[in-house]
Amino acid sequence: MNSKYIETVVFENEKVNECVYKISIQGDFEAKPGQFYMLRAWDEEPVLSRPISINDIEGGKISFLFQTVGRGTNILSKLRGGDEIKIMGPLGNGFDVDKVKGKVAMLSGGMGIAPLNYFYRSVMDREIDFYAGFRNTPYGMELVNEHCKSVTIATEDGSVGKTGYIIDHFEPRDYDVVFCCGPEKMMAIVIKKCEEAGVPVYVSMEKKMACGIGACLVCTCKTKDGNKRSCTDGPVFLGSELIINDEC
Amino acid sequence: MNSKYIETVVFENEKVNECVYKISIQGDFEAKPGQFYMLRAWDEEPVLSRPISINDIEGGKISFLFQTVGRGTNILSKLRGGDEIKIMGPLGNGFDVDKVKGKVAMLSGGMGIAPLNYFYRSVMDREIDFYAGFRNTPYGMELVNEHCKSVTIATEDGSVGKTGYIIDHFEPRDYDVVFCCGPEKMMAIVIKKCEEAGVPVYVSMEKKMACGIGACLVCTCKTKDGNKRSCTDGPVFLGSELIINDEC
Amino acid sequence: MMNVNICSVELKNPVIAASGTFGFGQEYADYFDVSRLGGISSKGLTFVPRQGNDWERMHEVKGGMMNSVGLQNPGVKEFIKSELEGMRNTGAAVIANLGGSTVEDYIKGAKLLDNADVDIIELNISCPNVKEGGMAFGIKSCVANDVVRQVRAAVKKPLMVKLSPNAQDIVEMALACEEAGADSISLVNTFKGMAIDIRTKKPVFKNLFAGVSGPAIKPMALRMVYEVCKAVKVPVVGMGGISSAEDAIEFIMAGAHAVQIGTANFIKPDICVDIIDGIESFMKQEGIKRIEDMRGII
Amino acid sequence: MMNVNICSVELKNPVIAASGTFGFGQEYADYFDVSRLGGISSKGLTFVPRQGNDWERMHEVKGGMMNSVGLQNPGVKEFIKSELEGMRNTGAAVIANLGGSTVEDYIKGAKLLDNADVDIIELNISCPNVKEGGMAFGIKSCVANDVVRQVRAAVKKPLMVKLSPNAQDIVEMALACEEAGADSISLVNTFKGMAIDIRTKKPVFKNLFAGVSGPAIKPMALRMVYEVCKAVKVPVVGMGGISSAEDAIEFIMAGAHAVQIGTANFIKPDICVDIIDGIESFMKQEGIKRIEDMRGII
Ligand SMILES: Cc1cc2nc3c(=O)[nH]c(=O)nc-3n(C[C@H](O)[C@H](O)[C@H](O)COP(=O)(O)OP(=O)(O)OC[C@H]3O[C@@H](n4cnc5c(N)ncnc54)[C@H](O)[C@@H]3O)c2cc1C
Ligand SMILES: Cc1cc2nc3c(=O)[nH]c(=O)nc-3n(C[C@H](O)[C@H](O)[C@H](O)COP(=O)(O)OP(=O)(O)OC[C@H]3O[C@@H](n4cnc5c(N)ncnc54)[C@H](O)[C@@H]3O)c2cc1C
Ligand SMILES: Cc1cc2nc3c(=O)[nH]c(=O)nc-3n(C[C@H](O)[C@H](O)[C@H](O)COP(=O)(O)O)c2cc1C
Ligand SMILES: Cc1cc2nc3c(=O)[nH]c(=O)nc-3n(C[C@H](O)[C@H](O)[C@H](O)COP(=O)(O)O)c2cc1C
Ligand code: FES
Ligand code: FES
Repeated sequence: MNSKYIETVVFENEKVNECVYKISIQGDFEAKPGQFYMLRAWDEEPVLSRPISINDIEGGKISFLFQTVGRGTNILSKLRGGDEIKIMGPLGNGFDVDKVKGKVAMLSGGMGIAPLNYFYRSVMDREIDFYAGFRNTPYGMELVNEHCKSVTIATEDGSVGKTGYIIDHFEPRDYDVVFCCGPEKMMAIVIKKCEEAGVPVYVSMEKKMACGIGACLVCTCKTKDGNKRSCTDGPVFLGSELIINDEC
Repeated sequence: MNSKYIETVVFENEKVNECVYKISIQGDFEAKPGQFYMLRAWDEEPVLSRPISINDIEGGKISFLFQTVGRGTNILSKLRGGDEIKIMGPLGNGFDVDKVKGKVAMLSGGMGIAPLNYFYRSVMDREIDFYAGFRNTPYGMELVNEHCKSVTIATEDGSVGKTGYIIDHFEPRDYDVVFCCGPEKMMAIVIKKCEEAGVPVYVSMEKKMACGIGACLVCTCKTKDGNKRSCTDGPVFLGSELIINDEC
Repeated sequence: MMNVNICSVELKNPVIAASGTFGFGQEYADYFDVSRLGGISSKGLTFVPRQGNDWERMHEVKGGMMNSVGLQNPGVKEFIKSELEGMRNTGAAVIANLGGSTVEDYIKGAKLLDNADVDIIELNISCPNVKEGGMAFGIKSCVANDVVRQVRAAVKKPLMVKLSPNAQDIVEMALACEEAGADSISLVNTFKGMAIDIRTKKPVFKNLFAGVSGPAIKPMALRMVYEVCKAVKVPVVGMGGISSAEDAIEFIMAGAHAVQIGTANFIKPDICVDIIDGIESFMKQEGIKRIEDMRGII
Repeated sequence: MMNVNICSVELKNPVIAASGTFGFGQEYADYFDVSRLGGISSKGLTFVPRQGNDWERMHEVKGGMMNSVGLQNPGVKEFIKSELEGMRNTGAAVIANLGGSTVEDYIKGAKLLDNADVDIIELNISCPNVKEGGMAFGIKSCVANDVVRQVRAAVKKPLMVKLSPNAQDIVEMALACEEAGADSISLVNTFKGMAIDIRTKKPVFKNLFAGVSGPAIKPMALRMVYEVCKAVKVPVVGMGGISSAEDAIEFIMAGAHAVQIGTANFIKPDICVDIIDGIESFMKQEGIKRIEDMRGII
């Protein structure tokens, strides 16, 4: 059996900034943009693995860009080259590259840049307007900055690019399709804006996960078609299908 | 407050053999031989710290010689220089160097060499017969081998020194006092032999511990004077005071 | 050597994937050969389809997790129509886990399952995440006795009754279910727990309480399984925090005929195989010929 | 800002070292300034001195530990003679934890403590590690009601009754103790658990069962504390797996007047100070002025 569960070692763990790290692992990986892996670098505690999006697959390596939040990501941040890591994936539906047609916007908020980087790489040949918001110093923008003709950056403290939230500098009306990944609140606003403008928007949801493969039903999102599993039916959903409220 | 709980870093972790490691930590340590520390190199899991004897204090460093047994010692074995470690001690009564008088025997079984090495260093000027038993290849014997005139080694497989258990090559009658550290079964036999020969023997007990400082009463040994705490009243007990049976 | 017999159903080994953690048996097929399993217990079914609970459904805790899925499921009919064949094709014994809010629902669901190609009906009288029901049956033994008796009368298939660790008296509960006609007892379901988000100053779960599972509950689960095994004559299936072959062997030595593995599937997707292989190699090392030779040995 | 009042005893903060994990208060003095504590609950005392249990007394489990110390203690008289002064000198409120095998023993012990310099008597009706007693009082609420009533009648000091999580119905139990005259309820004691040594094929503990404590039990303990706080009017002291300020705050938000810290003392000897400081800084961040402003806030 060609298992999607791999026990391997870290190639490199790069500290990107105070609380952002980029872990890379060597191997012959193939996946769709927007898919994720369950990462684990511990035996029993914490009990669950951590879902992290594919940040890039390139040059015989897969990389994950992540931010230290709690127990799991703190352990991940301390890994060094050669340390053991277990990864399970690729998981989830991912972004549909065929939908990247016409006038396209990609929108990231904070760590939302992680999956959009790999998505961007997969459709780099097309024309895309990239919008990225950060609290302060941007990160993970190398590829986009180098290749994308239209990049808008906003920082909450105004230290780089425009000041404030990136969504305040974004107008969906100009686009045929929008792809977005960021904090839930941001995505809720983007969905609303796009709905009003009649523009389809695909968002990547971040729900807590246990199995990551559709077996436990803890990661559901409310949709107009009933509860759907973020880990298998998602994490990418068409915004207009989601029922967004404080419960999703 | 000059706390006996120290959060520090590993200086070096040396692999002695397949499953024995020697961790050293820099600092200005002072302790009696036979005392121990509670070691911890993890946050929450496992919940308890691990009692490990002082193997040596020398050259501005304390060292611990330990064997991988389960969850805790496996984590300890993976530490590298610079990794965080928390140590609490020195704890316990330790061996009484003033009792090292006349004809003296020290007896170690397996990992029992750990505390006896530091004990030996503290009384190296006196005449001591050293007996050490191992399953196969001996370890931790550098200091003793270098300085001790009378060293008897036995290995279960006969690969080094005499063949069989070290206790089969030990006769208490010849001594004024005996000090012993090894597996419980070995110590039970040594205590019995010494009793029969009328020779006082001090043994270092290994009981499971939680607090390590006398507060929780999980580590008691049965003695003729009631239950005693190994962590504070011990770990060193006079053999004749212990009530040895399958319950202790 | 590894085979066991529970309510006249032969399992090739005593390791069963637990309800709610293994979907309908297909999801793990990318990770291991699911036919290795002794059995699979389906996601909890109800007669009427359920969307499950809103709001937060999961919260990780030390040594485990809390869930409040609330029996999201397509309903027994849809299960039989769309999921059962796939589950059957795994090659593992098929256990249909059945929840309910009313005795009538239990009976209606059980009757449908009785005519379907399932090996065992596992009556879940213990789900703590459904306000109106399930749990209500799992606390007091007289209530349990009644529902088990009625379902028993309605079906012919082997009936396994799954107990809640929140029962007032687990032994009394097991005896009441046995007396009512259960062919087997499985335990434990999740422990009723709570978590508070101190920043929002609100409970994490909309239902306030949620079910705790995983290694954290093992010592309590093992104790309950032991006590129940001592008390009842029917075969007992033990679970609660099992995450290694050693854990599984403890449950068997406590008297269990088989074990179920729940939360541990999230630790490692093929952990059930590790557990099966681990039990087998332990038996070889110790010269134990059959599972029953170590069952209840302590 | 941090002070709380429990049965008219003023604690400088809501953090109490739990019985059985903190000796008689002196042992930790090498590690931190013990006077920082709101209170200390003594090792469980009995009227007659006890040697405690033989054989294995401790077994580590995931997220916690099991103990079967069995109330080893010098007896109430010797405690008053040799330990009380030292405990008093710590500067923390002195809580004498009292166990017993018979109602008579409870009464005799309580009377001695009533005349001694202790602030609160904590009646432990919940120790799972003494075969003949303690636990017997902690399961059924009618039995508990009786012993609490009799001890209440015999003493004037504030009486805190410590409940077992193994009670058949924790809320009914708390109400029964309150009705019998308890000035305060503390909970939970350890959960009844079991472990088996698969190599020797024997239970790890001579008594078969032992008490589970530590982070693993927190979600269940918090749930019980919440339920009891909702039900009773007397102040509740919550415990069970607390190992951080966040945990402690959850218990306070669930309605507890104070918390006790047990197993976590073994994680880090001065963890109580971290918890006290952590609660204080949380309150500053959130603009909460007094402990009671967040008590039961959810
Ligand atoms: C499909 C998907 C892709 C993701 N991709 C990335 C990424 O590329 N980079 C990145 O930094 N983060 C990503 N996240 C979020 C990341 O999973 C969490 O930050 C991480 O799980 C936090 O774990 P922790 O142990 O550090 O925090 P803790 O708070 O200790 O975690 C406790 C529990 O909550 C869960 N949890 C906490 N925050 C989140 C969250 N935001 N989303 C989902 N579960 C959460 C944890 O997995 C764990 O089960 C992704 C999440 C999902 C669902
Ligand atoms: C005073 C004292 C001094 C010791 N000195 C040394 C030493 O110098 N070198 C060395 O290798 N070992 C020493 N030991 C034994 C060492 O503490 C155990 O090997 C270690 O705790 C095993 O932990 P684990 O997590 O690897 O094993 P696990 O089996 O996972 O441990 C589970 C629990 O049992 C306890 N435990 C397991 N074995 C023992 C044991 N033999 N003694 C006490 N508790 C145990 C652990 O501390 C833990 O609480 C000493 C023990 C004591 C009491
Ligand atoms: C996410 C999740 C969903 C569950 N759903 C069900 C269910 O539908 N029916 C049921 O009987 N038990 C359900 N359970 C309980 C498990 O089957 C099992 O009894 C419990 O988790 C204890 O075992 P464990 O510690 O191995 O997980 C669920 C458990 C989890 C973690
Ligand atoms: C080693 C040990 C000994 C204990 N002894 C007593 C005791 O004598 N009396 C008592 O009321 N509780 C006793 N307890 C229970 C604790 O006070 C506390 O109720 C329980 O451990 C749960 O809290 P925790 O998870 O913070 O440890 C003991 C606990 C431990 C771990
Ligand atoms: S995480 Fe289990 S179904 Fe999505
Ligand atoms: S380990 Fe706590 S008293 Fe010895």
